[in-house]
Amino acid sequence: MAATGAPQTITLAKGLNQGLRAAMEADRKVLVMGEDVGRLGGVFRITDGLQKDFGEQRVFDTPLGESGIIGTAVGLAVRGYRPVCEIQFDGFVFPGFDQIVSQLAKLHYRSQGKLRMPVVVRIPHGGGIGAVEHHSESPESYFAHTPGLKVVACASPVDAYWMIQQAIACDDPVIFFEPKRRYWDKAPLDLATPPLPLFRSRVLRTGTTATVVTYGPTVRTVLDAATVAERDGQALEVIDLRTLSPLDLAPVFDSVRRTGRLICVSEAPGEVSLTSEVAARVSQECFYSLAAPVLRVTGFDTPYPPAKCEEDYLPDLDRVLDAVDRVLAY
Amino acid sequence: MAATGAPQTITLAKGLNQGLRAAMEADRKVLVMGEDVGRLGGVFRITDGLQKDFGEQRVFDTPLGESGIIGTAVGLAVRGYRPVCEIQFDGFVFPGFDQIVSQLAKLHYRSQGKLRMPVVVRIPHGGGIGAVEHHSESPESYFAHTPGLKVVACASPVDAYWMIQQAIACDDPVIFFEPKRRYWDKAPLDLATPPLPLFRSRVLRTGTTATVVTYGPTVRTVLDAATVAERDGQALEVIDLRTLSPLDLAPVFDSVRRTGRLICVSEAPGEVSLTSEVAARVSQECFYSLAAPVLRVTGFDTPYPPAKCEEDYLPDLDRVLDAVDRVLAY
Amino acid sequence: MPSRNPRSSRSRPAARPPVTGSLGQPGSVVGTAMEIDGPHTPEQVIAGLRATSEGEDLVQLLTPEGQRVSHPQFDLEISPAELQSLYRDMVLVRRADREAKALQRQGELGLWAPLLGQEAAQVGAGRAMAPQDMAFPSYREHGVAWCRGVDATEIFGIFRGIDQGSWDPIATGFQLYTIVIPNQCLHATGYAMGQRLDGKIGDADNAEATICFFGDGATSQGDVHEGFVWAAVYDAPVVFFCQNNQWAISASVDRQTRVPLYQRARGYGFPGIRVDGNDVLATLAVTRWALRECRTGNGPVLIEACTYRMDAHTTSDDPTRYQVAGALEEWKLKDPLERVRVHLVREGLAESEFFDGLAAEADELAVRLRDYCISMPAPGPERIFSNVYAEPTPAVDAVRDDYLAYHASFTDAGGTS
Amino acid sequence: MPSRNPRSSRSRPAARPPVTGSLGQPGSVVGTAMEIDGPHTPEQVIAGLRATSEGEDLVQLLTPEGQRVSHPQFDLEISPAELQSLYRDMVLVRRADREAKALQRQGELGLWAPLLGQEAAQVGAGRAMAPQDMAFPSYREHGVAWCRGVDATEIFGIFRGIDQGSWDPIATGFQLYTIVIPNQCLHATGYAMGQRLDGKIGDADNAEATICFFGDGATSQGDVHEGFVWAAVYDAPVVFFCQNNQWAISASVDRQTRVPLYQRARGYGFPGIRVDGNDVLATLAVTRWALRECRTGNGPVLIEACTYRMDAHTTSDDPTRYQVAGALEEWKLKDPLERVRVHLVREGLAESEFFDGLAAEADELAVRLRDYCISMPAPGPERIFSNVYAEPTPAVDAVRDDYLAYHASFTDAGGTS
Ligand SMILES: Cc1ncc(C[n+]2csc(CCOP(=O)(O)OP(=O)(O)O)c2C)c(N)n1
Ligand SMILES: Cc1ncc(C[n+]2csc(CCOP(=O)(O)OP(=O)(O)O)c2C)c(N)n1
Ligand SMILES: [Mg+2]
Ligand SMILES: [Mg+2]
Repeated sequence: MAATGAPQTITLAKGLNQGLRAAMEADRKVLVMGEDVGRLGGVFRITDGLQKDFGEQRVFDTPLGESGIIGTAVGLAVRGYRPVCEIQFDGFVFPGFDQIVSQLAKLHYRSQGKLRMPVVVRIPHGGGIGAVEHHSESPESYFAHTPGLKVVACASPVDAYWMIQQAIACDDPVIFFEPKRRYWDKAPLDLATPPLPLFRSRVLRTGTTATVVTYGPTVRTVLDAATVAERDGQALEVIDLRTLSPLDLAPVFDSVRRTGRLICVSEAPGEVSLTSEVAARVSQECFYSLAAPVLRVTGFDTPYPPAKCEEDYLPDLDRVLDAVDRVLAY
Repeated sequence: MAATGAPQTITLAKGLNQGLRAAMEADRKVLVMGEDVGRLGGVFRITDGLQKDFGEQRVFDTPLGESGIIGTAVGLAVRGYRPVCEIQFDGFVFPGFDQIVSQLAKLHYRSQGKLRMPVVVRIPHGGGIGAVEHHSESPESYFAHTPGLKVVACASPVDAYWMIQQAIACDDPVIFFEPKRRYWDKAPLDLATPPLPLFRSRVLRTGTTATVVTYGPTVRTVLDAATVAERDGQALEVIDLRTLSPLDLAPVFDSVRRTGRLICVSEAPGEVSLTSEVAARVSQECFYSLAAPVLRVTGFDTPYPPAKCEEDYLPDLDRVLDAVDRVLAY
Repeated sequence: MPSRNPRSSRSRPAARPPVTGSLGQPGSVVGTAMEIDGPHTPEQVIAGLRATSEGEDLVQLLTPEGQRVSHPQFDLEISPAELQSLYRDMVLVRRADREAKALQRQGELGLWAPLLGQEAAQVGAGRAMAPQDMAFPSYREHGVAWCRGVDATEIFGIFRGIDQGSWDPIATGFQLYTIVIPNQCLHATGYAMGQRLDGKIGDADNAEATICFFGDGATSQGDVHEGFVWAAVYDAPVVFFCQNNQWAISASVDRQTRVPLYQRARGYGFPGIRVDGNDVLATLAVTRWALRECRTGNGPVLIEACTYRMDAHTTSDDPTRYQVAGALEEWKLKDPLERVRVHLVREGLAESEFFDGLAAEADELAVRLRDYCISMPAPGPERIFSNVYAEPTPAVDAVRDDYLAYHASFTDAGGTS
Repeated sequence: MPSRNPRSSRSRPAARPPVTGSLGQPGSVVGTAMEIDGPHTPEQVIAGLRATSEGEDLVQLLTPEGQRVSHPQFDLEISPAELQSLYRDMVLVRRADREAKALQRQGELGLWAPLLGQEAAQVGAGRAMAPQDMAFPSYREHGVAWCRGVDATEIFGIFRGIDQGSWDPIATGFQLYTIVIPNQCLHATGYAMGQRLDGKIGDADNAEATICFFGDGATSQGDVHEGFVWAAVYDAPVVFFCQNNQWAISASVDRQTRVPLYQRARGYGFPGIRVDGNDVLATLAVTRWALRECRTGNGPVLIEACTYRMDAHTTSDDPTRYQVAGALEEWKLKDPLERVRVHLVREGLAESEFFDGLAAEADELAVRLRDYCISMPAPGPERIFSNVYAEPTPAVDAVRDDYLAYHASFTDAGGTS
């Protein structure tokens, strides 16, 4: 990262790359491993140049196998390393699911604290890039349901830069979601501005009409919707969850107590998901403040469809606005 | 199954065994496969005697590997068989998770209906048997969040007998949960009484004070709580979900519209779980009927603790009654 | 690091210095990789082509120079007509592949996974199959699909994002593509277990076998291992056909193994054969043998077809970032089509009319594929909700109805909804 | 079905009849299983013991009759004192195991996984380790734990349900038990990759290696394969130590493989050795060699220790439902302790005082273990909420406080809450 404090415009992908670089400079125990992360720099180039600059000991390609990637990362963590694993696409994390759920999430507990698992598992998630099957999944809820894991989702270039460094510095295993269709979003990064702590949600836009909470790739969708809604005189309060486990819902409760209305947006299938949890918790905590039921705008409870259908599958600006109208009409 | 209509008292384990037997007699395409299901009859003896009576072609031990079990079952289903796979314990389903989520759940959709996946994955779930780690998990929510799968949980000997047959007859993949600490519960089975369809929840006890909804091993816990509550003049309505995906919540909505109060009970960790979904849906559908927020009584959001702690970890009669008091005090 | 290639469990590599080992470098150089850059005797150099030498165990029946050679175990009787039709398949398959790449470049396909260079491996294997056999492909088996009568337009549909495989996986004897590596190895094994259960093993004409396709990178995944274990234990009639095209995206094969992959089979107690995957005759002969072995109850069998990925991994890939020049040039000299053409010409097995006719046929094919592709209808939103379950659920139906009503509520129904 | 044991990738078993194959029967009889029932020459019969014959590749230094034999590659210099201390370890480990079983029967332990019969494999391997080496066990390595200085009471804690492993996995060089089979194979490989990264490979005295324990059933799981692949590709200094005790609960080893398991290693390009796991000297020698190979940079190595599960899988298991009588009797004649005792006596390497003293020591151990076990304090409810995260979360802390308050609200605080 350029030492200068002058704001520099970066993409979300670049933010991750620079953040990884900073983390590797800060701690020589940090390793980057995964399929094609070396010379190629990853299929999304997130690890671009890292092997060249940090060497093949610290940045290395693995054989093709996600259980192998996570399982050896666990062993490296036992040895005192801080591995950052790249899962190439969301749909390919499942061969490694057993090692994540049975070992990575439980070793600290099992050992009564004698072992630490400072492992970061990076997963590009979500659809919208016209990909073939298994390249557009949103598996966040599987991990958020798993005690022992911490789960975060970055949505902006600046968060990407800071959150990846905070995740790597965390002594707990962190499942780190990256909104792949937003990799090329740009924003100015001002190193002078201190980052928000990792496990905090953030109010991105204040409003009084209704609260809309989301995370990851749909954050921008919701912000766009809020801009359009403003024209219709609707002032939406927009909250980016950022941390999916543990959840930081206090700002959501505060907001709903003011607006009385909540819409939860996620492109993952809605059944038994993070949006279910947020809706349940808000319905309980803000029981007397809610003027209308919490509405959810999510991906449908179907397998992810062929790419030509994803425009219909993914929650978009119109579906968010439609929900706003419905929650207000209530 | 004895052809006589005379009610016969069976355990839940025996109900499953008899149900499997009936399904194998009804359709020669039904296969039973898994670790130790053959001569041993499974570690819980659910498949006891099946290999002897149906032969080693239709009931066979597999090598040790859950991905292999599910993956070959998928291939056998493509070939026109109806495999019933036994996963030895809940904590061991994860090596097979990829085949379940990426293939079993999606092949019918991917092939636009040209392939069917009539595969049943039997999983003994839940704690309370004083077991070592990974033998007391409640992974239902992972599967209920996965489109393309159907998920059910039996709670009584009679349901066990009928539901396993209905699951095997279903042309969709069914994840079939068995409440391991209730395997030895007894009940009379009257073959003359026709079974409820598989994907229906059931009101087990009617009441007016509050509604308690649960599934699997905690059904009996809740029924016991209802009996005790009755002494205190509280009439609890108890609903057994039975089907976890798709959910059949209509009876729950009806009930809550009458009682105005709901408690969701499950021993699985509560975060991002089935109880979240039920609480969210009821809060939305019964917005004006709820006199108090939906309360949840669940396992804690921690890894499953050592056996000596499970009495504290598992929702018990007292915690259910405590929730009843709180929901009424609201 | 020193290269090594242990031949027995006793072999002992030389000690390496106690410096910090590099995890970025493969632990050793794999056989093929070594030998690619190995020496070539002058007499091997004919018509600018050089002999392959992927180890002494490599089965080859037609050299890159177009010379027929014989093999003690895997010889092949083949008529000029058969030879021509094998060549024809390879030419047409390559043409379809190139057309697909062009269509992707023009935005008509979202992605394409080229088979360039693997035509002989795929046509040889595909043509070895009997009608009643079943194939479980990965995502690059366009050549096998062709041999099974699956039209290229159905393959294009996947890469155009219109569906996830539209052909009938049972009727064609060619299952749908599998993208999660290598889940299909267990499906193939299970299906083959079913063939045995159905009593389809034996000397009868209707005896069946299964063939499973996967790559060199795929061999590292647990599912390949479990497929090998299950198939061996149940004597499943399945041929594991590994196309070693030397690359898994940017990872060369020595990132997956120290020794040639066909040697894996021994440790499971079934045969492993390494064949020249750029030699359509050798691939045909070896695969025929392997399928027959399986049909008669001696499965499973592993075949490693040595070939080379002559193009990028997919159209989104940029091999210049990781590929060392040279290897590609080497392999161009082992082109699977060229050696057959040279052979047909030199031996006078085909006239120029044949080649001219084939060129014209390829042109027609390209035009047909292009025309069909750009006019392929996109699925409507209802597709999202179709076939989620064989026994529909009220929940999915209700969401579908809601969404379709909402969708219709937009004046421009095809709009941004 | 005909048995077979292919020695090369070319071997071809006889065709099986076209009848419906049985998936219930293993496809073939594995080497060991065959040979257990094989003939025994009369001169092998000494003192009621018989020679093992798990194939000609089996490494053995002390026969079941207590005869020292030599081996070209794996010979061993050992003093009477060392021999006595190896015997002592095995006797005490067995005694602890028997005491644990008794405690389970009396309800003091919830479960027990006996090691009876595997003492030599575990003590041989455990004693081969250097202090700086690291072990990754499965759930039955009580004998290895003993050698690493982990007290049996800490093992008992797991089976009594008061914790999930209370020893320090780093300080002891013995990681926690792993119950999900065989997740630890990848942890061991990753740890060994770290040893290499740390520059601990070489001829220095502080050079390190890792050893990973798993069973014959475990070899079918994908994680063992990926462990082999990763370790080979990264030259990880890890010894894969497979205790083939012939059973995976009710599945005999021929349900997992057609051929001896040590042969797997060849296909990955590293050595695989089959050792008599009931021979503590051979196991010690082979494991020492393998660990040295790893420390000097020639890892990985696979060791298959042939032994036998002389008791049930666990105390909840009932082997009479699946075990054929005979095999157990055969193996009793190969008892790992008895052959050392016979050797010590016959060669006059130990006096009766030694045996008497050891018997007394075993009795003391049993008493200490029992006393400690029944007085082990159960954890309080706060354990549920401890160490969920290294960096505590407000959510877990809040739930803990709520529950502990609720818990305290019961007059009888230890009650049914
Ligand atoms: C489980 C899984 N992990 C990662 C990927 C991403 N991926 C797609 S192709 C590929 C390389 C495959 O190499 P190989 O098996 O040799 O087949 P080839 O592409 O060379 O035909 C990878 C890593 C995947 N599809 N599935
Ligand atoms: C992933 C997984 N599946 C199933 C089990 C249940 N299980 C416990 S021990 C065992 C057999 C293991 O046999 P083996 O690997 O030979 O070890 P042994 O018990 O003989 O020491 C099984 C199937 C498990 N622990 N983990
Ligand atoms: Mg490849
Ligand atoms: Mg065993």
